[in-house]
Amino acid sequence: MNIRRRTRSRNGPRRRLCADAEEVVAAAAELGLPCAVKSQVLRGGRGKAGLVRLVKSGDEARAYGSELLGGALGAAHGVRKVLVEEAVSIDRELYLSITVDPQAATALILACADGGVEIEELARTAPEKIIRERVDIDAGLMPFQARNVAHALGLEGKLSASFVTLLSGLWKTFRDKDAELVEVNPLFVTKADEKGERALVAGDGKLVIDDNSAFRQGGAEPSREYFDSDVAYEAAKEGIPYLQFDGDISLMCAGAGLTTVVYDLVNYEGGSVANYLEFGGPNYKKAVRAMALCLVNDPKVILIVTFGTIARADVMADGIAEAIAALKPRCPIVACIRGTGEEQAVETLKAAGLEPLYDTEEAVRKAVALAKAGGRA
Amino acid sequence: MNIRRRTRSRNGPRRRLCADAEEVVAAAAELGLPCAVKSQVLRGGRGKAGLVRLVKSGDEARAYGSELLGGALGAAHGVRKVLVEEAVSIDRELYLSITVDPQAATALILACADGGVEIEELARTAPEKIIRERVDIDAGLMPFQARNVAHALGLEGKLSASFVTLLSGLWKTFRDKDAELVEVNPLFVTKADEKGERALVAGDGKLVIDDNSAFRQGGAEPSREYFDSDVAYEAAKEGIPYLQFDGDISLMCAGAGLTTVVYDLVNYEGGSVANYLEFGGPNYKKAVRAMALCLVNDPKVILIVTFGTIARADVMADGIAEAIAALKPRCPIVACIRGTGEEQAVETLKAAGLEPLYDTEEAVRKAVALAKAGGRA
Amino acid sequence: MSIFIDRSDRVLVQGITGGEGSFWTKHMMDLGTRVVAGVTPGKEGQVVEGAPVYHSIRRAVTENPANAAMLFVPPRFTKDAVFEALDSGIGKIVTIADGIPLQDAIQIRKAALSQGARVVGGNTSGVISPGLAMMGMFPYWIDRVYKPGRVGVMTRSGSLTNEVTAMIVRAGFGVSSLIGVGGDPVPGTRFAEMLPDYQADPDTDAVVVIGELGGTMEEEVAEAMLSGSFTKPVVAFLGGRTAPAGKRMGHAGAIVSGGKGSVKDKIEAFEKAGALVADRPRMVGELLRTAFGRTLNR
Amino acid sequence: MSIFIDRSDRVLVQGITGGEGSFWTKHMMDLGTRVVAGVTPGKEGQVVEGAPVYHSIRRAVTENPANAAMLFVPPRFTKDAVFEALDSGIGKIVTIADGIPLQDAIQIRKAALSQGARVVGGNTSGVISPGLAMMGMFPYWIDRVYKPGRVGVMTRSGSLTNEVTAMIVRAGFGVSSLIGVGGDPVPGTRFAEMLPDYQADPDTDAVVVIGELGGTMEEEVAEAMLSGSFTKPVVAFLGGRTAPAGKRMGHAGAIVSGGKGSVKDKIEAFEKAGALVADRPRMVGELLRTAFGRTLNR
Repeated sequence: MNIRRRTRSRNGPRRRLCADAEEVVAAAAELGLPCAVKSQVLRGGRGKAGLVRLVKSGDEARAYGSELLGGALGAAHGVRKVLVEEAVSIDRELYLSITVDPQAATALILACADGGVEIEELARTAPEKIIRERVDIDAGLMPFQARNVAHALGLEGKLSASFVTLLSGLWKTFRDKDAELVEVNPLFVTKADEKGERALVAGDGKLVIDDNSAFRQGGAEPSREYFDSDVAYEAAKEGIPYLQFDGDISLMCAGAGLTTVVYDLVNYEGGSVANYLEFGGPNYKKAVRAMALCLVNDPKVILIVTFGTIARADVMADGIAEAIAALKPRCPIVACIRGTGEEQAVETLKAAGLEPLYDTEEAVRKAVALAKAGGRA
Repeated sequence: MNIRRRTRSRNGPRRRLCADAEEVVAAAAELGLPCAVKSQVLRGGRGKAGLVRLVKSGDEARAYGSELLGGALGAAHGVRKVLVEEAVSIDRELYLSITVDPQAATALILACADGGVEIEELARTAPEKIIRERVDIDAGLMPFQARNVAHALGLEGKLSASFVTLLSGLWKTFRDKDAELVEVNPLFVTKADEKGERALVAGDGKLVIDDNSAFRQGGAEPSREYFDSDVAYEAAKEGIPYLQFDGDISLMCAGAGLTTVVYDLVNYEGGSVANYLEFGGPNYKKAVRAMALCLVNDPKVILIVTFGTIARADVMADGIAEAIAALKPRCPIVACIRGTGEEQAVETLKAAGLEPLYDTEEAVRKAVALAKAGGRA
Repeated sequence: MSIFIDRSDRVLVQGITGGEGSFWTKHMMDLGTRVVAGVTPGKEGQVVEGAPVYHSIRRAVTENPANAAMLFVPPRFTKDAVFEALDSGIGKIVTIADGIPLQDAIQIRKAALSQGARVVGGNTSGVISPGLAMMGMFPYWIDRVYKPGRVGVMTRSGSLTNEVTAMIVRAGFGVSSLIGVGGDPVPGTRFAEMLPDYQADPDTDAVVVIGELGGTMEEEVAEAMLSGSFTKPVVAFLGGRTAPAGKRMGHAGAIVSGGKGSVKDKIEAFEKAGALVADRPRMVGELLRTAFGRTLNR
Repeated sequence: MSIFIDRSDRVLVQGITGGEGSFWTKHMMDLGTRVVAGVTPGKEGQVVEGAPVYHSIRRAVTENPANAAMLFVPPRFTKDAVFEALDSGIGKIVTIADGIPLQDAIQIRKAALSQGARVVGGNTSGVISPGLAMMGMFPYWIDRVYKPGRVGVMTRSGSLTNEVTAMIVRAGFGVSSLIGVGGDPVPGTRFAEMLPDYQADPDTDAVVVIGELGGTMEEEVAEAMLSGSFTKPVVAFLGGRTAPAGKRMGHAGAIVSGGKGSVKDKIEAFEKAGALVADRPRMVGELLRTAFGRTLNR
């Protein structure tokens, strides 16, 4: 599970959360015009999708608010609330994040004087522009390191001091929340005000919390809004890794690496995947639930591939037989179950009416052929 | 400043703070008899001084409470409150503290299965009994280290788990409070109760906070009760290192090492010190205040020795001249002021009626001779 | 010779009294591993598969010197267990734990690096030198999949490794030493850090790298080849070539982040360094034949 | 040759724009020290005593490579300043700050040890090799107190050091190199860690140790003498012999704690190791005469 939360930063502009167009109009009046209207959806690239806009009048606020809250645009992207923010007069946009350097075994600050762009894109197009500062996870962020980043970003004087405060706060969040990523992008530098002062304003933020830390972070139940579909949400609640696609073949495999490779092989063979699903690991007895999550997609074929050690083949086969009996899937099932107890597994699968295979690539080819034939054996 | 606070531990017995004998009787009745009555004074060795006692009846509680709160015993030791604690049935007493290992640059846990004794004494009499566990200050105390100490103390099962919790809490205090020392001594292991359970009970605790951390610990003003005398308290409030003795010669020196050596030399020469006082460091312009703190002791001689670099000799001499003019001390002053600007200093001291010396040992001998002569030059 | 573990290593098992710990301890012993003691706090005095159990490593090693530790310890206690092993000077540590908090993993790797120790895992099946010794969770049906031979294997996966090694064996080869570095974003040991051992091992003629999208471990192997510090033939098999961008598919470590870790980049790096890259598991065996020119000892 | 600092060292001054920083920078330069740049965040572009000022060490060293850093930085910022110097690979650091938090001092020493760097201080006047170079706060009236010569000095004190070195000079000797390790309970560098340098220094014939109650630094010198790793004559002078038990007299580090650090113990250790122990400052000069048998070059 990969929870991304939009942060509210102390450095952020004044803002109001609104649920309908009239609230948007009222907020715009309160915060002053022009102001920014931002859809609250968990996806990147909101600007490009037309989900963020600067509105300049009350009428415009009402019109755009209606489009997003109740209108077609909002409905298409699942917008339920929008944030109205005071517009800031922007001089520059910066990028800033804290993540992990696995090789050096440190935390890593990434920053760039060209903000607003995705860091992935930046790493491809202009890697030399990325400022990197390693931080020892035990000793923590030192003020001099924050100053070094500020200087590299061209921030001086009071802006440098503000940046040190901001980055120190991000560091505390990174450690306290067991984050994988803390990101502020864009980080705005405002134009000088009447007193000649500039300020840093967090334009948007992202916090990715390490799922593995749930036991000490009081890991909340995942919320529906973080998922693309009901079935993905259901799978997450059960701890079953699941991704939904719009193809024909439901994967029901064990082992993260093997499932990924089966996904590749289906694509190589010209097939298409309805869903990625792992029922290995601690979930390997959950075959009934796993198959139910596949059937939601009404696949043409279910493709089962395992080669397990701890996830025993015979136990998996028992589960699959049980699932077939309980769910009576109409589509064909291709099964290739190997590993501990595989002799017994073969007997079980045969008894359940399947023709067990022993070779992954053969199983994939068969599944693709079946899917192309419309899911009839 | 060396603040020692008595801790209230979650592992402590039930307790009530009382200000008069009747409150002691009521608390004893509530907590059950026998119970312990402990004077709240900031000193070690309370047991030996008769300031802690187990009382077995209401009458005994009233009698002992009266002795401490209002009576002669309490008055002699400045007792203003007593703590009444439920008596615990004790099987063993342990020693436990966290301090610093300067050489290894780590924190250091010290523990001993023979508690109740001072660690200094233990280090002399039975160093092999002291359990030591170094803790990296950045990575922090690991549970396995706490378990290692528990095992070495002979604590098993639930007691070991309780000990890990206790020590983890002490570690957090050590770090969060910038402590020089966190100590629980004695740490009681109770006898098994009716269910066969034993518990750890903190008998007494000590927390020494690093003065240098005051800027981030919100360093409170020192409280009068931590000091032996009003003058020591006054000196501490001004940040002037000061110790009061009952001899004849007031030291008014600059430099911690040099002042200590002058103290030694006075003793070698058969003299006695009225007070140790450093007005070097950042206080070197405070000669008037320093001399006033000396005069409180009505010394037979004031002995001034400095050999300063930053603490300039000429500035010191100016201060002393000013102090003499302001305070008009009746006792003789022996001055040996060297270092930066010493030529000018000599002139100033002569103008103030002093005979400046250049040799520390000569100055000490002169001061001792003057003191023996009754403080008349 | 073998990589990481052989019959001379004296292994402690942390978490030996648990179901997983005792089950796999027996397997390890049956496969030749010298397990000298077990550690579970609070269980001192028990005996598991003949191995005495102690409260702590410090007490265990007093009576049973050890140089390796195998952890069957839940993820949340893994950092403590690794640090306990390091504290007693144990230099070879394997942890199978799946779900070690990311920031704990950083601290584990940092501590191991600073002490010159090697921590393998978490989220791995462990390490095995077939026919000699094993630390981890490799079962008895070893012949078809972990037949002894002269091909070294390094992998981020579990089940996929069974799939690929089965193909190595089907192609007529066998495995010298296999190191499962695990599927986490911050593994204790990285592929490239094992290369000097494989380079020096007279019993390894070639190395198969089973990688996947995410991270830069595969690129680091390619760098070692380019720099000339690793000179044996390398066959690479990479999962996630068709994985959708921005989704975490598979292991926690299998995600493109910060613009790094696409399979495309990894293939380019490997090919530039002269490694053979397999598209499918079966191709690994075929490429090994190519690499050896069918001439070397299998 | 000199210990720690000579004219070839390239010194940065952190906190150079402050009153103390600029005042002593001039003294250091006048006494031969090569100050290449200064650092004060926010003050880049200024020039102090001819030295260019930068926002950060990283920016300073880009244009002015340096191997030593002199800190005139308040105690609360000292840890950050030391770590900044270490981060740029600076291996010789002196901090005069009086009042560094104890737990910061532990982190400073730990970081320095792990990087093989040397941090001298805090709570010291610094280091000086009279006639060559100086890092710290030693003034011009040097002739009477810091006359060049062949006696090494290590000290925990400031004013007391002036007192003792004046006696060394009065006895006809001079100072080769003086290291003020400082009066804190956790100094960055301990006496014994400087001994190999004094042992190797052809310009040092004997070492005077100016110690006091508290800690075990003096005992560690005695241990080095007993082990044979330090063989030059040692004269020790110790303050606090008559200090009352349980009171903190003098420096923060000058307290008996955990049963360690009494002057009595230190004298015993020194005498056992063959050092000469002075009761009074004047005796230091006399004992040096004894140690040299009046024969060596003064």
